[in-house]
Amino acid sequence: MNAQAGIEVREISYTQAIREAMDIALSEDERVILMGEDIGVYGGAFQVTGDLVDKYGTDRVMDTPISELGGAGVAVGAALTGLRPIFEFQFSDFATLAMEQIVNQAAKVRYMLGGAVSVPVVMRFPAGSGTGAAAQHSQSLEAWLGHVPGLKVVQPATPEDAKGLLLAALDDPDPVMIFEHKLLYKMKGQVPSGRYTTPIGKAMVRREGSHVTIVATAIMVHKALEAAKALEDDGIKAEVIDLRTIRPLDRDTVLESVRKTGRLLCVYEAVKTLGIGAEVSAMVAESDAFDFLDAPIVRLGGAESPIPYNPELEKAVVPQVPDIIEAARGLAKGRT
Amino acid sequence: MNAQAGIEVREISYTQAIREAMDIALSEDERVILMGEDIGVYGGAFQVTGDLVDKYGTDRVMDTPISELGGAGVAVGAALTGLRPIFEFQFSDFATLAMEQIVNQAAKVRYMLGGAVSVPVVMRFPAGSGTGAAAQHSQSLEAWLGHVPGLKVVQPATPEDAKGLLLAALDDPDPVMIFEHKLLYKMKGQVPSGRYTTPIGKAMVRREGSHVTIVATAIMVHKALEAAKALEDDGIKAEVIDLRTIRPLDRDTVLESVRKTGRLLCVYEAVKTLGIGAEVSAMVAESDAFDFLDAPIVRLGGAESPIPYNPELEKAVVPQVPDIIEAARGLAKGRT
Amino acid sequence: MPDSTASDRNVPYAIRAYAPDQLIDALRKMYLIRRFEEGAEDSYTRGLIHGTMHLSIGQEASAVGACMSLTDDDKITSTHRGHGHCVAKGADLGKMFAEFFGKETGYCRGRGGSMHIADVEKGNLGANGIVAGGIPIAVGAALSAKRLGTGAVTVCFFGDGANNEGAFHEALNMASVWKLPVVFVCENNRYGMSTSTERSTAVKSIADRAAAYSMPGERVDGNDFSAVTEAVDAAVARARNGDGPSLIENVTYRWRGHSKSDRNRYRTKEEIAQWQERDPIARMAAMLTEHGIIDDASVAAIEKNVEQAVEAAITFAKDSPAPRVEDATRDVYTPRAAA
Amino acid sequence: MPDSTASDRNVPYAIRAYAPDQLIDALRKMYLIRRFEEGAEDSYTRGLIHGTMHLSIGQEASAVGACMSLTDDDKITSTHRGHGHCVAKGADLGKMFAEFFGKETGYCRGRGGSMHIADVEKGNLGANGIVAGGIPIAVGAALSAKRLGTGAVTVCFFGDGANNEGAFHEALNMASVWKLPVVFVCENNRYGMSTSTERSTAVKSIADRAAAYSMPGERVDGNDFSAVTEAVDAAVARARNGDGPSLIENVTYRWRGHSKSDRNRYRTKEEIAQWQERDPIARMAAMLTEHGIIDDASVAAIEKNVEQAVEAAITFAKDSPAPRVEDATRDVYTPRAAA
Ligand SMILES: Cc1ncc(C[n+]2csc(CCOP(=O)(O)OP(=O)(O)O)c2C)c(N)n1
Ligand SMILES: Cc1ncc(C[n+]2csc(CCOP(=O)(O)OP(=O)(O)O)c2C)c(N)n1
Ligand SMILES: [Mg+2]
Ligand SMILES: [Mg+2]
Repeated sequence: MNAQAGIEVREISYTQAIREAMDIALSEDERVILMGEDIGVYGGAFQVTGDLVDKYGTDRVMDTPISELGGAGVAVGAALTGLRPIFEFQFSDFATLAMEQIVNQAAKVRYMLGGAVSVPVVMRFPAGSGTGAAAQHSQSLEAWLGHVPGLKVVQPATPEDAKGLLLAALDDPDPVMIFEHKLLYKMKGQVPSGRYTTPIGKAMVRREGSHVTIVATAIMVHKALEAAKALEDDGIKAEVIDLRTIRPLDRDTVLESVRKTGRLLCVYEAVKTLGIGAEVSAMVAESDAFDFLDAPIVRLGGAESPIPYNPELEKAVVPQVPDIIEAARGLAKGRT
Repeated sequence: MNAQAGIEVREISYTQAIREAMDIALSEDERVILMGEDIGVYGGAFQVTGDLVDKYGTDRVMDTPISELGGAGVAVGAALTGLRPIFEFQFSDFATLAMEQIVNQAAKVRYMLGGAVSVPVVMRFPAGSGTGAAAQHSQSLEAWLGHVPGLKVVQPATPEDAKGLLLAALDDPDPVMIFEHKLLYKMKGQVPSGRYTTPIGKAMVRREGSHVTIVATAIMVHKALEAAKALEDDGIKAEVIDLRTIRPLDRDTVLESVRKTGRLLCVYEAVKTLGIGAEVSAMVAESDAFDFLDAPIVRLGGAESPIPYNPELEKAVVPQVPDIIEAARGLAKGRT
Repeated sequence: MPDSTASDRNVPYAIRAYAPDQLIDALRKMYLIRRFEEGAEDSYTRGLIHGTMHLSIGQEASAVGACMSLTDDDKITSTHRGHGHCVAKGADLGKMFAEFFGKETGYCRGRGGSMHIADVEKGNLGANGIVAGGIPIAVGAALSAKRLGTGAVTVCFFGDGANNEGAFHEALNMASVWKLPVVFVCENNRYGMSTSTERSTAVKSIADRAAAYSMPGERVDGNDFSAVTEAVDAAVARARNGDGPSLIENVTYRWRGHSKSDRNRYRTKEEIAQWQERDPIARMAAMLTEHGIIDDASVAAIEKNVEQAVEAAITFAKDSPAPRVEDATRDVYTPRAAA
Repeated sequence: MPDSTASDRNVPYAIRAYAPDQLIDALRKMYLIRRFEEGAEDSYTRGLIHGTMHLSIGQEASAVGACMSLTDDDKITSTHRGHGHCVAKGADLGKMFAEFFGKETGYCRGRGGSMHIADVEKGNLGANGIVAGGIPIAVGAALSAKRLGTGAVTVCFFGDGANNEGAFHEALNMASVWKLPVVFVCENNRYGMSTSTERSTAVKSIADRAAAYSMPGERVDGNDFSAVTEAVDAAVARARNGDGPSLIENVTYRWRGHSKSDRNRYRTKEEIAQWQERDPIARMAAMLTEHGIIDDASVAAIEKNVEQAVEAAITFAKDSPAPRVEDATRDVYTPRAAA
């Protein structure tokens, strides 16, 4: 964190933290606009924009028609020509409609034009399961964007990072994609007032430990921390790393930890196959930290199925605290 | 391969093999239709459908308007209600426009409806770089679909498999996505006449070896085979596995090989980060084959950049034969 | 099928076109939808339902009217606000509630919930969680009907908000180019979530967009059962006759919020009250009474019967077993006989 | 800017609206486009150009006419068939050829090639490899102009095929709802690749689709420079005046195949020949001659000058250095001053 003097730290929610970041950006920079479906008087499907429209008006907090491809494209075109749009997808699942503009245009225009332009657009994606919204409103698709050069992709796990990464994204000249887990929106945490930025591309060790490294993203960071606490009763000291950015990956933080613990567990909600844990695992397995590995690299990811509606089934298809405890125990066997 | 009696084996191109598969399907099953942009009188952007429209008419070989989302959705709706559409994307890059229908609908409808329906749709995606078509016409996006439960995803590397996998896809009750590398279209190979299927979900050992396992996909299979030949001069025996299907992965074939060689090199053209090699690596690193690994798992994937237009640059951003040789040599050091 | 002998100008189309028992059944279905959704709302409040739901109370004439001339072989595609369409197409209320409650006996075995209810046997290809997601699928179903010569027609429901999605444009264009048997029914309830058509849609009447696809477009009072039926029946006949698609815009209103999280800040209480005065069910009941098809006592009997049906459905759903957690990943792929 | 004293009905709009040197420059640009593309074609045949290319020969009046009233602050978005737009907006031919040849001196430093040529300084935001990909981007540029109060107008070029993409629909709708300063110029050359508008587009005139977005729509002879200019100038003035978007359909024809892989099996030689008789350049030259703006000798001089310019551009491009392979992954992200 890179904060100003005279700050005050308060407990506010993840939602409030994001809104505060947008409020600061809107007040400081006339070029910043918000775009998205029902972000005005409705306040956003998850009440993230809240009352900002009352303060900044409908010219700067723009409700778009239900047109994700066109809307994202308008944001890209606006970013190319002087504005700094923050585009909200109502659910990250609807990014499926806008991949063209995100991937073929926003991510590539700078490169295709030999560096003649930048595309300073920020997109926000409420992601993940746990709200009973079933298969088309619960996906975790960040790995898709993590596969795309030209984009930066972050997954803030705390209110502090949600604010700091959004302000960092706005400072960034390139397109930044922010995945916000819906179950975090109501989570509270300590957040400094005023402007500060959380660096894009830096993971954070949320808990130190020496027996096993747990690399987690988004809501899984909290589940991993809970698991780590429980593991302590078994004498297992888990180090928990909050990846925070999935593109570009913070290799150093992960590798340093693995060199120390010799055991790696990756925990993420997205479908296990080709989710971010695959990349973290492969990155470690091809690094010099490989020689420090004392056990196979374990991944806990989402099940190979769409997200079901029934709440018990819904819980069953994503990693839960007991799963993490069990996996970490298995890994740390003989280590303590 | 699971072929009929009375077959004849001829040398035909990858393109001809695909066309032959479609011809067989169209002639055997009235429910089969082809859909896509310019697949009729034009014969397809890569001349894959060729003259099929002359034989089957425009009702069964349907030119669609330039409407990828709608077109894919029509194919999904048709598959749900009795037809067996084969939908051609003109370039796999345009799948970015249709992810909604592929991912939210085709992949999930069966699950969301508790098993009440199946979606027997086949989609074909000409993929990859090497044609000087620059960043928006050269992507390798198969990993995205490999991340999506409900889909099956194949990447045939030979004319024989191109035909066999397409016929298998048509026999399959679920949506099958076929990625065809553009540079393979003109490649010739031995192909049996008549109907046969190549199993979805089975990799193939293209060359046996004991020092290092090279797992490759699509055009990289041929580069890996070329590299393997060259490596033999150094006394390095490389085993080359053609993955063929990326969802579901054939774990057994890969693990068996790694248990034997103790060294793994993954070669793929897609962007390295979160490409299929990440999954193969992670799958091995979490398996019991981990204990057999004598060296880090190396991945050679595409550069972290869009595909450039300039032909020298274009070659530089995807793995080439010398890169594979070098990587395999590094891996096999001390092994021979 | 219009009865030509009774084609008195003063007699509404529906009265002329349908037999009394059909009309009474339609009224009953409208009540069923209303009570079903009230029951769902109540169950939600009691915590029996997980997730969210989108109620169509106030829009019953559109759902029931549009399905009047359809057979079980005809298809519909529906939306997130799809309970009405589902009931109109003949669904079983018990299976619907069971789905809401996430039970194994539900239409989707508890995997889909409110946003994915389908009833394939009755020709309902499903609600859809993606706005406009069902529109290309409907066109695909119409393509199947045409190629396979089944004679079936597809009615594609969607909202005013959906008409600004690219999928709407692409699908209507293809349906017209290929002359497919599909009827596009836009339920214009004035808002896509909080955004009014004035603020989202650059055309006064959505039906006017039909001209961009050279298909007939008609805007009707979507709370007038007879008007809906008249327009949709003609479009269905046209489709069945091989003359291609049509677009019908049913102007209607949802009485409830968009979903359970709506604070109703984008519209006034007065506006809601005005529309409640145009209650499609009361109007239908009045029309049938006026034309001597039914009397007040029978209306009361229907209401009572419907209430019992809803109660029985809720009981069935409550008593049904939940899916087994071990089966969470079943039905991702279709099982196949061993090769 | 129309000169009202000369508003004789028999004098074409362009002659009334523009000074002789502007008209002569326009004619020169049309020749430049033609010779540029012939030069590109020739270079392709000689193996100097990698990949594919899409030639706009036959469509020069549309490109040049549509840019007549634009300044360097105004923006355009272009398409895969974008060389003409690029030249019309004032690009340097040497940098264009250098891009074709994949050189470091090219507009995209050899990274983009024909399908991505842009000239940001002159307001050309770029060709686009994705059909209709530029349409929402143009609307975004118009949004910037409106919010930032720059007074700039964006002209958005696209083909007839693009008008069936969802992006077209979504973008035009938003442009109209928000009254943005953008002019949509559809270059209807009758085919999207091999598919004729009759087989792909469910409306006779694409301009008629403007009604679906409550914006003016006009179909003009796209090979008539003056007709194009008259329609687009009015639309640009309207946009600049804050009155919102318009859709202009320039009916034209591409003489060459869709791209280098086209076997021309979907249209007849006769059709091509007929259109070649309506050569927009010959018609422009004739118009200027007829109105005494230019004589045959000057036309010949322009042609000669253009040929020399194209040759010089090719030479510049050939002699330019290739990018360094080590730089292949540069410019993916924007460099930033160390924190
Ligand atoms: C592609 C997509 N975008 C946004 C949403 C979120 N959403 C669900 S319903 C809805 C409003 C739809 O409005 P309309 O089509 O008019 O239907 P109504 O709800 O009024 O029946 C929105 C924005 C969605 N489900 N899918
Ligand atoms: C989204 C997308 N779909 C398909 C293509 C392949 N493609 C390139 S140009 C073209 C035809 C475009 O037709 P039109 O818009 O009429 O432009 P024209 O080529 O006639 O100038 C097609 C199908 C593409 N580049 N992008
Ligand atoms: Mg609505
Ligand atoms: Mg065209």
